[in-house]
Amino acid sequence: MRLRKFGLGLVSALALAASMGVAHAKSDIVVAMQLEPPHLDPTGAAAGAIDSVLYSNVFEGLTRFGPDGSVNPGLAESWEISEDGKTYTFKLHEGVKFHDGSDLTADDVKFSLDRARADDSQNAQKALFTGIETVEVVDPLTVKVTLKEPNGSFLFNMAWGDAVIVAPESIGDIKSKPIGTGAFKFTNWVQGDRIDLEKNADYWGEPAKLDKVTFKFISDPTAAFAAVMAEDVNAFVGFPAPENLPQFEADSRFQVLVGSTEGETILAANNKLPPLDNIKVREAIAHAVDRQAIIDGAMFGYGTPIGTHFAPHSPDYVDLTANSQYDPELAKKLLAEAGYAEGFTTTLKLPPPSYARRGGEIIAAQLRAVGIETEISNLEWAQWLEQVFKGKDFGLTIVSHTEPMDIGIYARPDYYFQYDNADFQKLFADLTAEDDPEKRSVLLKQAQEMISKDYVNTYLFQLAFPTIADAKIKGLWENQPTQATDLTAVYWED
Amino acid sequence: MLQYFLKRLLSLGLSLVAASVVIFLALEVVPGDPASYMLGLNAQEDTLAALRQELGLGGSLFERYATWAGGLLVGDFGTSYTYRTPVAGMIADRLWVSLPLALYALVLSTLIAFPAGIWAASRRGSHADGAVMGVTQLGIAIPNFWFAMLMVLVFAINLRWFSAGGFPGWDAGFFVALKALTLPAIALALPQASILTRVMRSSLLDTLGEDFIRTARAKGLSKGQALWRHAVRNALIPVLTILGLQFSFLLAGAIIIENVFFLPGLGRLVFQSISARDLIVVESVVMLLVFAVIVVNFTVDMAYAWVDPRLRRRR
Amino acid sequence: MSLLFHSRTLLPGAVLTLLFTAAALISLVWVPYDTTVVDIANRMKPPSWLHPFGTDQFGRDILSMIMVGARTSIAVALVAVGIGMAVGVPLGLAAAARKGGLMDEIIMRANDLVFAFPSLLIAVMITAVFGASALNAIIAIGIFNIPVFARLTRGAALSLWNREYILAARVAGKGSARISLEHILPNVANLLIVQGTIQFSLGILAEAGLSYVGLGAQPPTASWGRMLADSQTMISLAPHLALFPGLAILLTVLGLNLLGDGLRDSLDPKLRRART
Amino acid sequence: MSRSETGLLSIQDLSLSIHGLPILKNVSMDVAPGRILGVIGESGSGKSITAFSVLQLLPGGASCTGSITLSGKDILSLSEAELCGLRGRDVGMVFQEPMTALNPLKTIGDQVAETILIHERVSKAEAMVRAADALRRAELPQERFPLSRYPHELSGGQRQRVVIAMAIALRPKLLIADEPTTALDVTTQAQILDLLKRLVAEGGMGLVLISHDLAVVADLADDLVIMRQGEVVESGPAKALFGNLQHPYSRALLEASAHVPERRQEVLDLPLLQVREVVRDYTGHTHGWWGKTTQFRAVDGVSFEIRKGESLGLVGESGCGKSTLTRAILGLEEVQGGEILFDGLPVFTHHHANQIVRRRMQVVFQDPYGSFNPRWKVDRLITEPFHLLANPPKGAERDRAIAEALESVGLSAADAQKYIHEFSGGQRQRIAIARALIIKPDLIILDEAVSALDVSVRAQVLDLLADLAGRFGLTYLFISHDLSVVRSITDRVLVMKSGKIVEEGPTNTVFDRPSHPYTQQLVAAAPVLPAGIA
Repeated sequence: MRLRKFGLGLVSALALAASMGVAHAKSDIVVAMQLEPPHLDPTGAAAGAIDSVLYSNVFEGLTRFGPDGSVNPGLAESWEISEDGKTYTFKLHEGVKFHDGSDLTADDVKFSLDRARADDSQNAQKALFTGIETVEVVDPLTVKVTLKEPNGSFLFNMAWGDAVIVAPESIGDIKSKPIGTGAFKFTNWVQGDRIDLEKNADYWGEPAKLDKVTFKFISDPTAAFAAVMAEDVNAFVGFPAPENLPQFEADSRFQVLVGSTEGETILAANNKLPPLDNIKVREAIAHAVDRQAIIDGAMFGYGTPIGTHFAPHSPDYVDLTANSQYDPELAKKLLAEAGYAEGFTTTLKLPPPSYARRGGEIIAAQLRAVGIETEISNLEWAQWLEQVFKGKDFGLTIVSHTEPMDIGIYARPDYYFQYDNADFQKLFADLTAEDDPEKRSVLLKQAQEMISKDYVNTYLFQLAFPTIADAKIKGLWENQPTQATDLTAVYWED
Repeated sequence: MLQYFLKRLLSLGLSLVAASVVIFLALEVVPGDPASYMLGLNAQEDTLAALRQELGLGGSLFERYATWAGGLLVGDFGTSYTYRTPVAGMIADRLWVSLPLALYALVLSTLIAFPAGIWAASRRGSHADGAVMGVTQLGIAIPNFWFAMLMVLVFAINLRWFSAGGFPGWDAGFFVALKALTLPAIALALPQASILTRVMRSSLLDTLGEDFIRTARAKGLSKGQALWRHAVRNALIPVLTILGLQFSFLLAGAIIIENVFFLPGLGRLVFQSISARDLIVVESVVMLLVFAVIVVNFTVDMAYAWVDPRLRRRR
Repeated sequence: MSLLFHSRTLLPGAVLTLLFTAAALISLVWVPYDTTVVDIANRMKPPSWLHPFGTDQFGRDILSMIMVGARTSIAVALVAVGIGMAVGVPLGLAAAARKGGLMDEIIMRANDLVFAFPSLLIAVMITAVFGASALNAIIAIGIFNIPVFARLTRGAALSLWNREYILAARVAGKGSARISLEHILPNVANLLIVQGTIQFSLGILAEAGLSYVGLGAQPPTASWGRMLADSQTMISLAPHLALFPGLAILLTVLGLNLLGDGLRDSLDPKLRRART
Repeated sequence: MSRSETGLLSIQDLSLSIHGLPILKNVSMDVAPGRILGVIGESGSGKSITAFSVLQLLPGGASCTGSITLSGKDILSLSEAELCGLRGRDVGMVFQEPMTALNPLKTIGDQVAETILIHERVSKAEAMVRAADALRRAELPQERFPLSRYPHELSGGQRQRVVIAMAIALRPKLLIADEPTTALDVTTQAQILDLLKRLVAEGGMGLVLISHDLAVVADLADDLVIMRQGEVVESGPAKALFGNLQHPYSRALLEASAHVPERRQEVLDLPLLQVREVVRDYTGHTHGWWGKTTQFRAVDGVSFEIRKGESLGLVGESGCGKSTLTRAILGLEEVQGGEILFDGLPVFTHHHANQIVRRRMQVVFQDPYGSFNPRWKVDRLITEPFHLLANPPKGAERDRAIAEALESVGLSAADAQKYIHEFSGGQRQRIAIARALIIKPDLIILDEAVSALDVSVRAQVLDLLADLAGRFGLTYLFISHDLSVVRSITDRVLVMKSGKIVEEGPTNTVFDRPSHPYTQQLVAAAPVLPAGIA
């Protein structure tokens, strides 16, 4: 890249072409993303940005997600499940070493799981572990996990970034110096700018093809566009400005991968705050909002409409968009029935991403059309977490829920949108206990319908995940089954 | 002279103290507890308390100020709430972008303004003068971030002469780094250069109207000689003031421009910190910028004394 | 009217300023298209007869947006200048009336202090504390204006205090407060007007800058600065999105500056002499 | 060089207009080597512009016709470059304002040496040596005034000497002095005039001395030119000319400069104003609030009395403390020691000016331009003192008072509705007097009240004052640096020097037989018209 910059210095297409050739004969890569991790402990915070950098690159779990969202063996090369479905016995790979040189043993697994489910655990997805009764070390390479109840999604849970295996001795400064078992080692972090990884020479599995990886954090969409255009970065995962994608597609220098994500983008309503506690009002809102307009206006066409809180690419998905067809007249009628013929005013709090900021302006206009006034306030993430997620001080908000299979949040009455429905909680309990795929599928469909009919939130679209990369880069994930940028299989083709 | 120097030094000190108090109080009234931001959503009370202690958030208002200000004196800016690393280090890195940028811009604007101003003044009323005045009017009126956007569009995205932003770091080589700072510096310098040109011009015109210029002409100096030997240096005095003020504008302007070109400078740091509610960083950066402004104004006062003998003895 | 001809810049300045003030005022009662209605179907349309400036990323009419935006910019800048004058001028007068006195010292030191904070920095601090809003932008710019007017007033007042007519007024037994009002203020008024227009234009620039970085007016309030920020990623596919708001700012500020220079030339006899 | 013996400078039928506006009409004058030509005229007579046209240092848009010949060279036909070569080498010039005539940022040495370096190829060092010599000839010996001095370190008189040194550094054939002493005190004025005289005598150079003050020129000039509104009204050898002035204007001018208003008014022998041991100190802040404070005693134990109906003169050079004393008497500033009684009442009672007293005193200031608020109409201006009255006149009564005041100073009631800029300098002083009169005070303090006026106007104002004193039984404290004026209008006079009264007595006695050395110096320095004329 440096050379290329010089080439540009003396403006000459030749120098350009030549130096580009030079630039590509290499095994390092600069990957840009929008959000920078607050710290580097995937088991210690909700921030998805941590996983985006570290998942499967630096940290690995017993199981791991594949590019298609399937659950594959990770550090555990195999496992057995008892008949009652309560006991899982994991067999660990041999010769797995942490980056500090120490061996991975069953004790590390026990430590990690116990730490995650401990009372004072700061794990953001504690729910994943609450079902665990005991974790026992059978021998250095065997762990036995016993559950309170059978849990069909336990292996799935163990694939999450929040369930990666960490070394006890590294916990002290894991937030700034993460030590994992992955194909890449953490080397350096320049806060506010970049994180550097390097190839882990003695990796237990298929070694990485790249020697050096740099994650650059560029929050500003303009900057992102400029950076890619100027080839200051080789790839941008989760490119924030969809309006620019057509240009990149038109440019032979780049490849554009538009993948699906687990990100259900919803217009969340505070189900405990009048008048939003009134189902008719929520239904009215659902009908007042024109999904397609938002997808076009905010995402420039990228995104799949959804009618419930579930990923369309999942086999169990039901298309319920019909429940909330765009119908302003109906919306007005419903409002009138609910006793808000004159409409009402509520708040609309928007986090930074453009789907929220732009979507917010469009939704505000659409709601105004049916008589609902919204006071927009743009929040930074920290403020959003403080006010909306933690403080539940909001009327409406737009946010994308990127965790996979996270319909469970509707079973948590204390969750920020405060949907408190005993039936659903029961249904979800059954679902958790069930491990027969067919039955699970049925339950899942019921769950989707229930929240759709209750109009808990207005389900907008499944967030598209645009990745722009140099045309010569191969092996990038297209979809985002979980928040991850798995570079273990990435290489430059020349 | 020494006495004058010491007095200005004293007033400089007082200003700094006052500024630090203002900044501290301003950011003290911020709602919300940094510790809880740092530990995230489900943090334990005892850990919070411990962290607050570690961050010097405990104790009375005065104690907190004392710790903070005391820290500043020894270059300890505290610990970033979000990154958990010493603020001083973070600022130091950014300073290596922001400071060169401001200086670069200052140099550019001076290099443009002085010749242009003198040229226009010496040809007052001519078309040249008119042209300069017209251009500078535009230069003052154009919003520099918009100008920056246009430059990016033309020079980075279309012509691809410059990279659209970002900063490779000085270790990438002096000229590579300088090149990355060029568009931002131009965007920053344009309005300042325009203002400076006009000040230079009008100041020169005032001086040219002075009696001693007539005296010089009566000695037999040509218009040009009178201008260079007697007018220019006298005209510099008001120009210096503006230069001093401009530095603060450049630093402030950098806050925006750095965001247009996503340079990892203080300005960007401030915004990141605001978004992350990392107030101790905001606090420190603001304090640093204010410190810079005050010091620069002090230097300007010293420069007066250098230019103007009347100040050397008087006071 | 005759003073229009003292200077070449006054007329164009006045015209531009009137143009945008008019746009702002008209937008109160009428705009070509409702800017609160989005029309995704024809978004980012280039200029046409229907939409002389084209439409933005939400299909809103940019001309209308600019008219409404003019309202925001002018309101913010105007109030900010108002604050600056309302506080700064009395301070300046008071300081001059007791030159070298403790009052004077305190006021001037306070001014120096505020001057040490570039307006953007003040804005940054205020938003860091209270969050971003047009009001906070006003406050930030306003605070920055105070010392400007205080210093200007003090400087001008000081020179006036040496005039013999002030002495005469004192012989007539008038107190400094009364003198400041009767003799000083009317004679610094011109300067204040001129500086007012200059600060006004600076205010518009500052507001644009603040909204651009998101510290200014929040949606759905239209604001030129934010229009630019929003258009930034689309500049290469729909340049008109960035072109017109930018031009609006440029021309308004230009107009005000020309007006200011013109007024200075016409109102200040000393400078008028210098020009001839 | 053929005509050089006949004349050095010869101006023939010089007419000059600026942007078509005629300024000079057919002006002619000659200067011979070693002789002094005095050019006399009131403001606007075009005397200065004539001087500048010799150097061709004219404002833009000026165009000359006629001829200016300097030792044979026709100035008007010279190129700018040739003119530059001539300025400072053949012709030196001295200006009116010594305070601003020097570049504040360069040492006097450099500025004098520059004249030399511009015209001759000599080393800096040599130039400095010659500069020192020039300064010595201008009576600034290097020992006491090193070349490294900056202008701000010199007094007005000294700066004027530096300007002269620059002008004579190359021993030019012609020296033009434009009001060289107007801005200076009498004593300094005398010294500078002597200096010029000596330089002419020893250098054999010609001198054009321009002044508004007949007396100044009279002692000095060999030949005279009297100008008025851009024309020469009379010219010729000084002695002869003074003998029989032909033109009515020059007669009037002469009459006016020697004018003594006739005053008939009895002086009562009871004190109106008593000043006892008054002390006034200033404490200056050096810088900021922590700056060292410096004590300066402006008025130092001054005592005197003014009797009812008397006209008392107070003479002193700038900075002697007369203005400070005025402020103290007017109750504008409190004194640190002594007391000031007006008709037995203290002017200051516990830190506040005594309104009853203030009502009975008024003041007229020097500057006819600076002493009125430009934004007010005359009626509002002159009624400002009403502020002192418990119940000021309103409506018709007020109008009557205004009319009366205006008419008593020779203006019309109609002038009340005009703005101040519509009046000439003389008229303004009349308005200033009207403002003083309007509340019928007993004492009027005239602070350099006529100093800024042209002689003819001055004479009229003096007459007015004398007349008013008679009509209203006014008492005057007449403060001035101009002895002749003081002499013409006061009964008694005080001479003040650095805060102290050094001499006091009946005006004529003091001026005819000054006892204190300083007074003697002053009287000697004061330029007087040659005896026998006027």
